[in-house]
Amino acid sequence: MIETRERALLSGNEAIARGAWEAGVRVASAYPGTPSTETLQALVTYEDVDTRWATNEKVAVDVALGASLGGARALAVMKHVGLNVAADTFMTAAYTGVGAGLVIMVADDPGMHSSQNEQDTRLYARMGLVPLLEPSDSQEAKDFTKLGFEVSERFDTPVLLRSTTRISHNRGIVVLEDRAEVPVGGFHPDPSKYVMLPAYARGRHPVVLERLTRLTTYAEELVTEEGADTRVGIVTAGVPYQYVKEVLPEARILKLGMTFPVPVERIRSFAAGVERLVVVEELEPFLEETLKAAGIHVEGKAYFPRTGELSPDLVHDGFAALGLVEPRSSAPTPPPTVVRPPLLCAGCPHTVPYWSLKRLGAVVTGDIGCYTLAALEPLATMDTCVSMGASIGMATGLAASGGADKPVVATIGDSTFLHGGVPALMDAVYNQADITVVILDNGTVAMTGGQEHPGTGRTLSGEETRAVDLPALCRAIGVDDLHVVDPYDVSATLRAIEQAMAHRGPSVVITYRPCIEAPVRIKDRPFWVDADACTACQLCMNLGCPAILWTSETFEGRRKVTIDTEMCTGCTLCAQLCPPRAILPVQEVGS
Amino acid sequence: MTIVDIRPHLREWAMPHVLCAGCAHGIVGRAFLVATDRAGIDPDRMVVVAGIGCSSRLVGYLDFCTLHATHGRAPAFATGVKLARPELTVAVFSGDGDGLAIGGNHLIHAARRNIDLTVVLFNNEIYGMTGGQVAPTTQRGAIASTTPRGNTEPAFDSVALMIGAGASFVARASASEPFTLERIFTEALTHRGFAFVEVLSDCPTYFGRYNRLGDGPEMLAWLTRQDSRVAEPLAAKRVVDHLPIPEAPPGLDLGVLHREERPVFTGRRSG
Amino acid sequence: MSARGVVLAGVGGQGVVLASAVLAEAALQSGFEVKQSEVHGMAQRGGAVVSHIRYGDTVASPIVPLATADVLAGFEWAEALRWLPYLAPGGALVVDARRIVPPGACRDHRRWGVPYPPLDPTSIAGRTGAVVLIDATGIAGTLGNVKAANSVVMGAVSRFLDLSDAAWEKAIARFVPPRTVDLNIEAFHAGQQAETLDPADIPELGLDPLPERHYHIDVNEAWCKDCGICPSICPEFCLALDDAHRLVVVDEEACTGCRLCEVLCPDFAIRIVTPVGAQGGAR
Amino acid sequence: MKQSRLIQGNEACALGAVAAGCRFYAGYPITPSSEIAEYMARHLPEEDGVFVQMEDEISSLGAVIGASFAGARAMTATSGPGFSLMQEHIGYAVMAEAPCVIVDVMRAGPSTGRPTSPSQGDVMAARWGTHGDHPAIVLTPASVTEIFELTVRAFELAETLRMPVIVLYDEVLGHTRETVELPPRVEIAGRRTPRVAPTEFRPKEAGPDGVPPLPAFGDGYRFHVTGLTHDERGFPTDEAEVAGRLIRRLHAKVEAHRDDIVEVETLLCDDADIVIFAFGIVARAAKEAVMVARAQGLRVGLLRPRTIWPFPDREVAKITAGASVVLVAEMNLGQVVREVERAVAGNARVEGLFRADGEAIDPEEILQALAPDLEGAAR
Amino acid sequence: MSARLDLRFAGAGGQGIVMAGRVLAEAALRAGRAATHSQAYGPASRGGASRSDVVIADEEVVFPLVRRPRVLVILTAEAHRTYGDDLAPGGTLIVDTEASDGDDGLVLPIVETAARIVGTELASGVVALGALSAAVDDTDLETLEATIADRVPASLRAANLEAFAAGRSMVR
Repeated sequence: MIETRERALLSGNEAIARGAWEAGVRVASAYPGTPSTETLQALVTYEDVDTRWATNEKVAVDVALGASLGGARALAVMKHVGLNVAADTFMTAAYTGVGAGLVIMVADDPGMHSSQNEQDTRLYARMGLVPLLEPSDSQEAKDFTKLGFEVSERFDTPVLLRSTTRISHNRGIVVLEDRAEVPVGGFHPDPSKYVMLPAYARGRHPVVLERLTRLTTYAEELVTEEGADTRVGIVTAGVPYQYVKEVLPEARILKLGMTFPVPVERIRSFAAGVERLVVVEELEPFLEETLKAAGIHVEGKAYFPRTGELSPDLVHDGFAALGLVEPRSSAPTPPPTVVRPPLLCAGCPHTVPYWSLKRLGAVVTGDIGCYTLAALEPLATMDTCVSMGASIGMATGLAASGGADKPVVATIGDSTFLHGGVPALMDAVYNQADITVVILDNGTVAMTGGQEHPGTGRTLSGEETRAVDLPALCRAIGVDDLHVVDPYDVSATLRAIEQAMAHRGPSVVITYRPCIEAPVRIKDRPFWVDADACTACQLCMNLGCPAILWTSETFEGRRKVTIDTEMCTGCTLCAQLCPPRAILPVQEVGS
Repeated sequence: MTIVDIRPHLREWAMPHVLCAGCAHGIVGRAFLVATDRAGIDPDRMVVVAGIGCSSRLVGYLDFCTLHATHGRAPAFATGVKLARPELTVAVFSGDGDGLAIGGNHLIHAARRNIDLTVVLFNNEIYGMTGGQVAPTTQRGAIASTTPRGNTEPAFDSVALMIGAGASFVARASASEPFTLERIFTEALTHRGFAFVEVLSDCPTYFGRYNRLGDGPEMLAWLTRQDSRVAEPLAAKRVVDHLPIPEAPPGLDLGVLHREERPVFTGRRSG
Repeated sequence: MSARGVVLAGVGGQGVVLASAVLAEAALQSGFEVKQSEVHGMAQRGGAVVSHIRYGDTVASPIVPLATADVLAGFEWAEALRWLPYLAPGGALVVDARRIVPPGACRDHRRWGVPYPPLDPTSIAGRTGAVVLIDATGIAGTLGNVKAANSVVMGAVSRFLDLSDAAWEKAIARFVPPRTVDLNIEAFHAGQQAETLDPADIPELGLDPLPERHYHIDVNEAWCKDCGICPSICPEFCLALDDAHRLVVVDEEACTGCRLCEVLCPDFAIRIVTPVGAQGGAR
Repeated sequence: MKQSRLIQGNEACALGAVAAGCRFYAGYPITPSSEIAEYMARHLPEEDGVFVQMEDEISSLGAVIGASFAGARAMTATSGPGFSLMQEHIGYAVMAEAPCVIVDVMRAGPSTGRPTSPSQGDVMAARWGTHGDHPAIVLTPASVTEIFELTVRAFELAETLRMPVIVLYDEVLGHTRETVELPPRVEIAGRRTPRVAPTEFRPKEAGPDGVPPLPAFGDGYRFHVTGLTHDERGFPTDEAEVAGRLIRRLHAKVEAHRDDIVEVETLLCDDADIVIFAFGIVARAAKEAVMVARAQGLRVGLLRPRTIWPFPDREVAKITAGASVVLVAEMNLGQVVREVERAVAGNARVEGLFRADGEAIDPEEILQALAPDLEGAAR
Repeated sequence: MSARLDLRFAGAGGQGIVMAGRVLAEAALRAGRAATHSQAYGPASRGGASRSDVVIADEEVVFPLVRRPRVLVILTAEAHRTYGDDLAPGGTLIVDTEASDGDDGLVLPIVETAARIVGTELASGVVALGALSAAVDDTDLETLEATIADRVPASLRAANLEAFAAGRSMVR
């Protein structure tokens, strides 16, 4: 029984890492992305796994596929939109099949807690004809990971392991087991399988389809059935299963472990044993449509939202609408409270570049990272944010359109630039786009919590490595107008960006300051506000610094500010802006 | 604090003034006018003496008795005015070259005498009126029309100079902090004795252009950047890393840096 | 035992995630099934952070269903209000009297203001059982580190949960930084003992909206040299340079009368005029 | 009541200044003028005036100009090297129309030269030392008494014409003590103040005499003073027409008052065949020479300008009309002689007696210089 | 043209010759005559040879400088070398004993007498004045004495008058 084994509270991501390790994984590659990031960070703490950050998700899948062909069990990890980047390799990896087991873990983000869309990875499974496993809690996250490697090898296919935010970031109890030692099988060249020339590829497609048939049958083995109440049968998977159990503990439930291929016939027989068949699934009506296409009468999205994350309450509401439960007592309305949008951190080095752009006036294409928050008040400077690296190409297009009435500036973080921005910058130089690219180099992948990347000089395991020299890279690409500035230097940043914007043709400004959170937390001598000197102009408030707070004191009918010295990192930005010089280093108290 | 409308203190018929767009000298002049008002000075009894240079041209627009004197000699003219008519409030506007190069002698001796003057020294690190030549306050390495390869001489620290010379009120402020300027000018004008206020100002036309420091807005921010309260924390947090960050200039201490009560020279027995 | 639900709510940086990990661990140590759920990423950047913990003999949903939480722990007043619907009727509200006002709140500016709710427990009367309003931040500060306020809150939370002190202490020791274990355990016990404050003793923030005032930005175009300083400094972006690089007043309504443009105009060209009869000193 | 005293030339200068109402002195020590400063330092405070020893001669005249605009009658005194330094501010005082008196006690130059020896080498520096086209008024006393008188006169001219006036004498006169009779007080005309209200006041608008009224700083007229070329409002201008108008007026106001400004003294010139032209200490030697010559029955006269600038050219022409020889004796290598030649315009032969070794020309030398011509001068 | 008397005191700084010249000129003034006084300035007055010249005339001194003094008082050897040849033909020479070079004039212990009576060489000029007043008809004894009395500090008045008398008595 479980008492005899070690138990631990693990998040879904930690459990997946544990599962991969127990499965004897040898190579793991990932690009950080919420909510998937912690998986590799957990995995690197285990021995005997070559765990590495990739430049981007496609590279991660390339690396994992290569490792797999070399006979080592391999894992690639990414968030849902990362699979878009990796899709090229992913789609064809379905044809090549694998050497040793290859699991691609993809974390979806229903509700978009930290994402730009809420695409449903199950649709990729169907398009790629690749099996997809879907755990419903931490224990299953570990178990399904291990299962994924077995399925991969057994069916010679990559396997998608789909998590969601609520799995990845939910801690649950997991029973820990030992690592299975799986020897490296070695690379066995097989051009007809691994070289996807059209002639060879044509030969692989039927193999894939045949494999799918076998997988469909196999998927039936991965269902669990419970409950005795036959008035309704519920088909579900993943975290919605937990909500169903919460609301209807006694209901008859068919929980799928593999949601692609869908074990349609198993469901058909399940449907036969219940009065009504209901599918509870997050996001797309994936199972529902598959079942309907198979002629099975099923209800689903008519009662459960297609957008956002499900919850026990929404599931309850759906069941209530279906007449299965009493409606909830009218949901209590929250008392009015303050809106609290996220902000760039106190001392964030991204602040001034955006502050400058707002001052200078520009059409700003943004990118994916902390700095996307610059789209919100008070910086409110970003005009677009679409996908990793899109800022530069979009800027090029915007400039080419002739429709921008102000200079076009792309802003992109260091990691995002290396992830997807470099080809676009090459394009901008190649086509001599009249744009300015501001590379916000904070020396880390900050948004996801401070990971290393090829520009930081360190690997995931903390070893020193060659760092990409961004200025040299830009020069090599052909950027002639290149500025490197300290974004804590307001004037230098302002004028570098202005000068770059004034340059005709492509120009690059690299702003460099380490993130205040990583690799080390920066907490220098804080500043304070001399209330007697403060004239309440509130100019500092335009930085959006969370350490700058309002006070009840006023000056000429405006509110003065104060600084939370605990939060203040001593970056000096507000002090640089303050016209009455009311913001001073704390040492000057009383002097 | 009362809001002071400075337009009544301007010779509106002479406006607009001759200074370049974005030159911070006007900000200083405005703060000075506010200070004269706050200090309760009767404009009929206010005399502002100036030397030669951009900053000195400013006095022509101030509706006081204004004496646009010769290059560097404003402290001497002011000494004459003040000694001849002690009930007048006398101030001097001087540039860095005006006050510290050609007029250095007059400045130190006025300070030594502790005559009741307020000297405002506009430091824009360059000779603006003559077209951007190196000044005694130009930082080492800076480009000027006469230091095309960078200035090899060290710059004057006028505050240390003035304290050494005996000024009884010595302050340094920046054109980027107008409210501080108003306060310091008010204190300087009401101080009995020689009051010296160095104001870090800027010259976008020459110094800014030669040294790629931008126009008026950028140079105002650059001025702020010189403040030791900003410069030193920034220098302290400099991290060794893979990207070359331009060396930060050393910071300058700002504020009222010296104040003492000393006998005031009046040239009279009753002094 | 049916699953117990606790919702912890605060602001990014307050240690909500850490506190929820401690609670989950304490429940684990006590032999319960535990699920604890939080959201990472962008939301943590000074935004609202919430964590759900459920434990019991069996736990299905990792999310606490609405109106079922046994305890709602607010690390800050406004966040406590935000998640109040999760509290079961009769559930306990533990809340630090600390108020973290986001910059967007109480902004004088016309475009960015959402008021911060008054700290008034009577405004939620009847929606909770016990209300434990404590000065967790103050207590932690007295102990030497305000960051331990989360442990103080958890100490107060522990009064309403059936977990042993030993389990709590073990959990704290596991998650907090090693140097701060003793401090956090001390803070935890201080939280258990913390007195409920009388709201009347908590000073008002004084952040109610100020009276609206309107200003005229008087630009003397003959004097202005379009240097660009005022547009670069105006906190409200009332001024701008147009395509011809001429200064224009683009949003006089937004002017707060701070006069930065006036005092930083090198050309004496700008004057902020308060219309006669308006508050704040006409001229 | 006049009282005979034995006083030094420099002291007489100071006494004249105080008597003329000078209440501000700024200077820098330099031989052979320093006694003026010393005397002023002792006595100005007694008159509620101000003495200040400045850091150099430049600032000395700067302070004097400042004091002048503050309403004080103000002066400075110096010698050659200091006079060179003052040239900047002499020009300023001309341009800004600052009433002030500058005393130059000439010593042997150029440069540091012989500080304790006399010369008359600054006569052109007093006229043209400062740059630009400017008028000049320079007075040349020849005795201790006249130092007093012309210092007083200098103040009157400076105040009424709003310009710097230079008193030019040499080391010998400065240091010689002579028996003088000085009036206890003198009354002089002062500067004219505006009659219009401050709002109507245009600081550089002159009436027919070309001299604008001048209020003192602090008297309710807020006006601008500049050394830049300016308009009638006193404000800098780049308009050629306005600039020309200003410069011409600065000259014209002196020209308009020329006959009042220019003073010459003659001794026995009416019938003179030889007229000696000399000023300052040389005129004293010349006078003795004339007396010696006349005692021998020779028709020799002396023409002595008390005003050297504007140059008394009309007076020279008229007085020398009957002479055949004009001997110009000066303690330099020939500065005024050319002015005399210009004035005489070929109607007489102009000879020069020059000495530039730091020694005063004495009567013997003059008589020797005259010797070749004395025959013709015999009755 | 009035008759004029040119006199010169030649000596070193610190011997009181400038004062002697001024006293002499002032005394002439008191006596209703005209006088001028001039002196050597600069380095010469601070050691080396110095001079103090007086011209006395009945009505007006036209040329105020002394070229060939009719009376020459020499107090130092250095002054002797510098000014010894200036004496006008037939003039009166008064030389201090120590400075004498075998001169024809009056050789008197002027400096020694000053030091003895007043205690300082500064009074040498006063002693010389005494000698001069006795040797030259042209000077007015009473005004000279009165002028000395006015010129010197009260505390030294008696001693100076005694020195003056000693100078006179040397010549008589």
